[in-house]
Amino acid sequence: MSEAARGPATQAREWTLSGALNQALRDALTEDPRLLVFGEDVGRSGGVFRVTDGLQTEFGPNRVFDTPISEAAIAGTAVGLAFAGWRSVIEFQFDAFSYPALEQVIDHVAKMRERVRGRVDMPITIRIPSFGGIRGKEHHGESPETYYVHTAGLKVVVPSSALDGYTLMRHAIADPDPVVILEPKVRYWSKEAGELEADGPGIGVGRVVRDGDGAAIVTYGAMVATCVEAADALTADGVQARVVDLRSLSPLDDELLATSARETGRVVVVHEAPRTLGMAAEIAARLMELAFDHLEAPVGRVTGHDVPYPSASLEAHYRPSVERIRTAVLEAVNY
Amino acid sequence: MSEAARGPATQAREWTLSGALNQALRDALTEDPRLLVFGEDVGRSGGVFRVTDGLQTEFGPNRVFDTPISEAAIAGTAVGLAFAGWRSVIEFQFDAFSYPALEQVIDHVAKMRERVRGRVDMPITIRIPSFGGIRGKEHHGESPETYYVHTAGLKVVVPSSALDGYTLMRHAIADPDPVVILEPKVRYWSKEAGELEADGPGIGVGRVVRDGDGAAIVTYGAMVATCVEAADALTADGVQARVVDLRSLSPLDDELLATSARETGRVVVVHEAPRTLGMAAEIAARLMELAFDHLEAPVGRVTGHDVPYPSASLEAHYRPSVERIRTAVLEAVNY
Amino acid sequence: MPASLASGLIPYALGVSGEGVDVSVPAGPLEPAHWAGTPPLRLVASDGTAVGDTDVGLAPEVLRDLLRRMIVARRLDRECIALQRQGELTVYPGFEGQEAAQIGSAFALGPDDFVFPTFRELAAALVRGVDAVQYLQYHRGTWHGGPYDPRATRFGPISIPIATQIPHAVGHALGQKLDGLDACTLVYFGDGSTSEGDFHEGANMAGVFGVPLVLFCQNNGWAISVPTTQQTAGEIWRRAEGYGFPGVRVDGNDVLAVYAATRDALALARSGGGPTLIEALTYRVGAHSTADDPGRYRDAVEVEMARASDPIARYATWLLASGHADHAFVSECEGEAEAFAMEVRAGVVDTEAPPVEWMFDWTFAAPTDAFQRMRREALGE
Amino acid sequence: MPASLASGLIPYALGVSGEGVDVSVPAGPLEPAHWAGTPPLRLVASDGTAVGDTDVGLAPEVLRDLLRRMIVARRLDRECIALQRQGELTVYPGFEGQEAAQIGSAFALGPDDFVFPTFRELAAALVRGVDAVQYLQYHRGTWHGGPYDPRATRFGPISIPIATQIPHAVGHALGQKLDGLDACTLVYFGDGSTSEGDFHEGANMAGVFGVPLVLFCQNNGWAISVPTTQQTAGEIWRRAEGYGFPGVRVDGNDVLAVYAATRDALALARSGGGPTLIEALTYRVGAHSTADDPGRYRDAVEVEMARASDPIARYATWLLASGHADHAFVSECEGEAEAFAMEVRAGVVDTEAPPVEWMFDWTFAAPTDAFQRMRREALGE
Ligand SMILES: Cc1ncc(C[n+]2csc(CCOP(=O)(O)OP(=O)(O)O)c2C)c(N)n1
Ligand SMILES: Cc1ncc(C[n+]2csc(CCOP(=O)(O)OP(=O)(O)O)c2C)c(N)n1
Ligand SMILES: [Mg+2]
Ligand SMILES: [Mg+2]
Repeated sequence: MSEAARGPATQAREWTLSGALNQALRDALTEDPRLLVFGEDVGRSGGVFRVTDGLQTEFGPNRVFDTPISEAAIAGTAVGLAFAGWRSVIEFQFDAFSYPALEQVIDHVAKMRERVRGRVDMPITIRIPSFGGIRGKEHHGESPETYYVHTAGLKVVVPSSALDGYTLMRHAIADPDPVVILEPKVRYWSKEAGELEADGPGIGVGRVVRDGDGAAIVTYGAMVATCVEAADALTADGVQARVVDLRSLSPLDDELLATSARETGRVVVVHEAPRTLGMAAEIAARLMELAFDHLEAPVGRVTGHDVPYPSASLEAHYRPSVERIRTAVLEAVNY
Repeated sequence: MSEAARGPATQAREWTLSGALNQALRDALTEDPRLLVFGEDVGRSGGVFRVTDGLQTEFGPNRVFDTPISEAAIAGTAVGLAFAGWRSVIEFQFDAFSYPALEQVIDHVAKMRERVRGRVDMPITIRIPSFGGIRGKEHHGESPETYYVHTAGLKVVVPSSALDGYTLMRHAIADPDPVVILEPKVRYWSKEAGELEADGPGIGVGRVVRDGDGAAIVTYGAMVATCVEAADALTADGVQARVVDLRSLSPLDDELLATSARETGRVVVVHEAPRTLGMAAEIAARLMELAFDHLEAPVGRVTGHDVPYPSASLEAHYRPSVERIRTAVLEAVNY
Repeated sequence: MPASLASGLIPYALGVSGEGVDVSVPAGPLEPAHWAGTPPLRLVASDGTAVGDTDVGLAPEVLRDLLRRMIVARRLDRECIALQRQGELTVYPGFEGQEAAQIGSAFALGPDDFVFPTFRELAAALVRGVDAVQYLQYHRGTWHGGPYDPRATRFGPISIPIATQIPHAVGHALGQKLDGLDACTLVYFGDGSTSEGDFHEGANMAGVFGVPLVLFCQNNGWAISVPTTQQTAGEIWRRAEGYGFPGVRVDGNDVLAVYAATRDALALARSGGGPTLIEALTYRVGAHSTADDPGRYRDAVEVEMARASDPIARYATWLLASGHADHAFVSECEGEAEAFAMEVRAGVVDTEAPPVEWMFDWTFAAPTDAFQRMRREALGE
Repeated sequence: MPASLASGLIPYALGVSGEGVDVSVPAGPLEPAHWAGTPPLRLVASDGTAVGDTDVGLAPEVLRDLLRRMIVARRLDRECIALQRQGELTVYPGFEGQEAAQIGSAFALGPDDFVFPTFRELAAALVRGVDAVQYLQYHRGTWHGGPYDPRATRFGPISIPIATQIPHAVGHALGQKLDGLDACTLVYFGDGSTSEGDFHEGANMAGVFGVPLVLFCQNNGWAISVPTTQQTAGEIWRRAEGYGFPGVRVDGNDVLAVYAATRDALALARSGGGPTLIEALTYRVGAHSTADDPGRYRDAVEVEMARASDPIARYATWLLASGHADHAFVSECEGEAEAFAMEVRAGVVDTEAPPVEWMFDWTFAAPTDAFQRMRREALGE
């Protein structure tokens, strides 16, 4: 029995991120008979991370099915299905395995609606288990967000917790436009108790997960928990740091960013992706535009390095650590 | 007779960008017998933009050759050739037609040397006629630089003029690492008189193409000429604007950026790529890090919009214009 | 392509021209024998004589209509080239020589069937009822993809990145199958397109899902400057076998053969028999596009031969000989073609640039507040 | 895959197990007849009896060496799974059942030939002389790709993104051809890999350039949870025809047949005959990797049948019957395998994490000043 089948969606209970995403797919498949779920190993086996567990049995092999190992064709098929009036959730098995589909995603998923002047919507949700920290093989720990966020015509979201995973997945599927959802694989088994909400905060809306006015740490995905830890540690330094979970990378929540900068004057952005043209660059540039006169220190960037994501033995030195975050916040505070 | 064949490389004469790049390839092919040039239509026809004109005749079809329409395999073949000790210059015919090769470029061209701990270098030059302004068909006017600059393991250069095209191409080919060279197609036929220099300023070094201390306009490629025009126009507003031609997008010339910010206090970055996570984001973030206390105004961004690159009839409204640049500089100056 | 690497291959598309290769150029038309490999299905020879069962089940007025459409399409194609020369269109990719391949195949489609084209299927678009002026707004630089309604015309937007429309067609056909419709999808692509990964992934997936799809390849001998013999060492129709569905090679300049092959493939698809790959051997008589100069890479003799195997002349000869049409009908068609070309020209020339706001109006069905802010700022509102 | 979409296909890899499909499970070993389509080349049957000309030109000591290598490889594979369970390796992809396919093919290579592997070719790596401990540092998470020297071992780095190593092999073979070398390239990939665009683009380009390449597909019935019948509706070896070069289907659990087929393909390549595609029918007896639970998607009976068709038992039976080896030799091999496994274990367990600086040391051959600054900053220097 699949984890999610244990209780109705609305009942408060403990959810893993994987289970909550599974429940989101199940609820969406139930509500919309024209929704399909497909990709590599999502059908019979239920997905490498069990996110599609039990769905093929429940909704049948016409609604939830495996494909050949053909990422470009998976994305392209979703585009064609949209022309035929079907809504799709597709999976790329790991971050780097979304790259073979980049041409289809950039050229078509993102641009088709504009090309046909809105005659055909592209209600396609692209699921990508992403980011590092699982002691993975090469190409299993990458942070692909820049490729997607820079591509006009896409929306990009990243849940950091189980309950929010449910909410963001429901929004992504309901959205008439293509939405890339980057699922932090290192958090798949992290638990959170509470009620699943399909109409919680939507795409484009960030949230404050820890309040504070000494500095703002802006982040997303798996790094949210790490940043909360860093914020906790910073109390020992006398700094009350706010932690902002962006949730949505495209579009960004400019109001929340601006407010945080204005109220704290010191902002540090944290992500695993390489620094150059990572999300922190965009956020720093925006904060200059939105809150230049309020910034008391340069926007700090605690990020992966500008080298290929390393093997398991070195990944702890690549991903931002509590210590690196703490140091950066203190630098900003003491600037 | 090909244009370049008209005179020896070192003799001062007038060069188009296309001709200078052609001469760079010719000189490199002459100097290094293990250099190959291949791609779609680069052989017999000499390239859509004549950049490889005459090379197959001169160096034979084993050194300069056409491939099937298989961008991923073109990039992958270059990787394999590197294992066999060959150096390659490959062409993707237009910006967007580099996307089908992104998996090979991100996963292998950029990472292979690190993977094999330096036992095999990847001396691969990736030529991509890029950017808009030619009233092109869809997918013929894109600015792909973010995809490459964000990818650790690549170097990325953009010439803005014929002579510098020669220099940068020679550096790119001579480099033992993979270098992406984005050729501004709208400037292919722009002329410049002077001597071709193989060992002019290298990768990582920018240059000031117009001096001034009222503001710094930072740009690259086709936009350099537009920015110089804007700087000229700004004299009427009493502003002496410096124009920085980055030349190298990865790595960036941090010293030049920092100096320009320190000396002018007001920086505007100009590019055709969509704004979000375009080069201006990275430059703004860096300038905060490098020269926070010298910035008198937020770093301005004059860029393409966050929508798909439009058709010919609208591209003038998409690409930064002299007027938009002028306005942004004045905003920075009057901040 | 390195001669030394191409050992065993005829170095040019049709084995006709070619440096370093001593080919005695046969006089007369381009014949199937000039293509390497398997002879294609052919009903009418280059000289217009029947060489197979020409009774493909079409009534005389429909047979006439085929000719009419070919004549009209060619005239429009030539007008487009003129329009480009006059600066009224941006780069234009002509289809002269490929009228039979496009019209014969599109003609076999039912009203509910759906087409995914490349950038060279104006003739097929006309058969589907796409408005020519709207279609040409793409080439005028007014709107990417062409502003016609793909849902209403059942003709997808113009697709530029080679072979990427093939997976779209697979998805569409899968949708038709899931809906239990009696409708099929047909996707056009060229010889060069068969070298792309997207061709392969799409074709293979179509086979696995058994979708109602016709993969229609116009092998026109060239992909810009690269001849088919340097695009692949195999025969394109034979790829089908590796995907587990039928492949057919047809003379693409024989409109009846093209029609028959497409009709059969559609019938198979409709009956649940899955995809078919059709390779239609035709010839790109003109340049790749108005920006291209084929003099740099191919011998004019090839083109002369292709002209001598012209699909329109061939079919007209057969039609006249068969008694289904007379010379007056041909003149009538030419008159209609002329009038149509002028009408389209007027429409094209009249087309104005869209308002700037349109750059932002269709990116998203549900634009976010952030997007709307960006839009306002960009428009200086 | 939707049953309704898979019409005409046997729903499981071998047509053996499968929900909703009434298959009477044949007792006994997995036989070629269980695979859909063309029977493979086979010299030794599952029970070890000769069914073809087993004289493949190998001396008795070499024939014995084949068995020895298979026994050693299997033992090491099992040790690796144990090492993973004990936390000494990260996820490990076993190759049990595929020893003949890997060792038979690698054995046919000459010293100057070059191999591009996937992530499952440890047995082939051992044949090429790759140091097992160095190889396993990849799976220990010490270094991506494996820290062995690909130039010295003539064995490329472990490649993860499916099928991407195929174009590398094409390029390498092209380099060999341009250098006029008497050497070939062999590239390994799985059944699932044949669905990727990179397989197709690489294979087609190999055909066009006529390079000395062997495309060696280990069709082990499964790509993680997807059986080969849902990966393609065709037969993999038949793809070759569409690329204009030979395709061969061989029993991948018959080491002599694999050796002979690979040897012939290499000879063809060496003589300028271009590429060959070999499809070796084998079976992934274990899980996709230590992270996978095949109980979720395949019937245990299939695995039992595959075990009854085991490549090592089969070859040992034949070798003993042929008189080229005796039971003592087999015991000797088992002893050697045990000792080797222990030695490798010790080496693996001893491997330490590399110093942090190494993260920056090989990204560029010519690191720029900017890169060096970044490095110093990152290392807190
Ligand atoms: C992915 C991609 N690569 C390259 C191009 C440039 N290009 C445009 S048309 C063309 C040749 C296409 O040949 P073919 O498929 O035979 O069609 P034809 O032009 O003959 O109709 C090429 C290479 C492109 N449009 N897309
Ligand atoms: C581009 C890409 N997509 C997906 C994956 C995830 N993946 C790893 S192994 C595998 C199955 C490979 O099947 P096959 O080629 O048959 O090789 P086998 O595992 O059977 O040896 C998949 C889908 C990947 N590594 N690369
Ligand atoms: Mg063609
Ligand atoms: Mg397999």
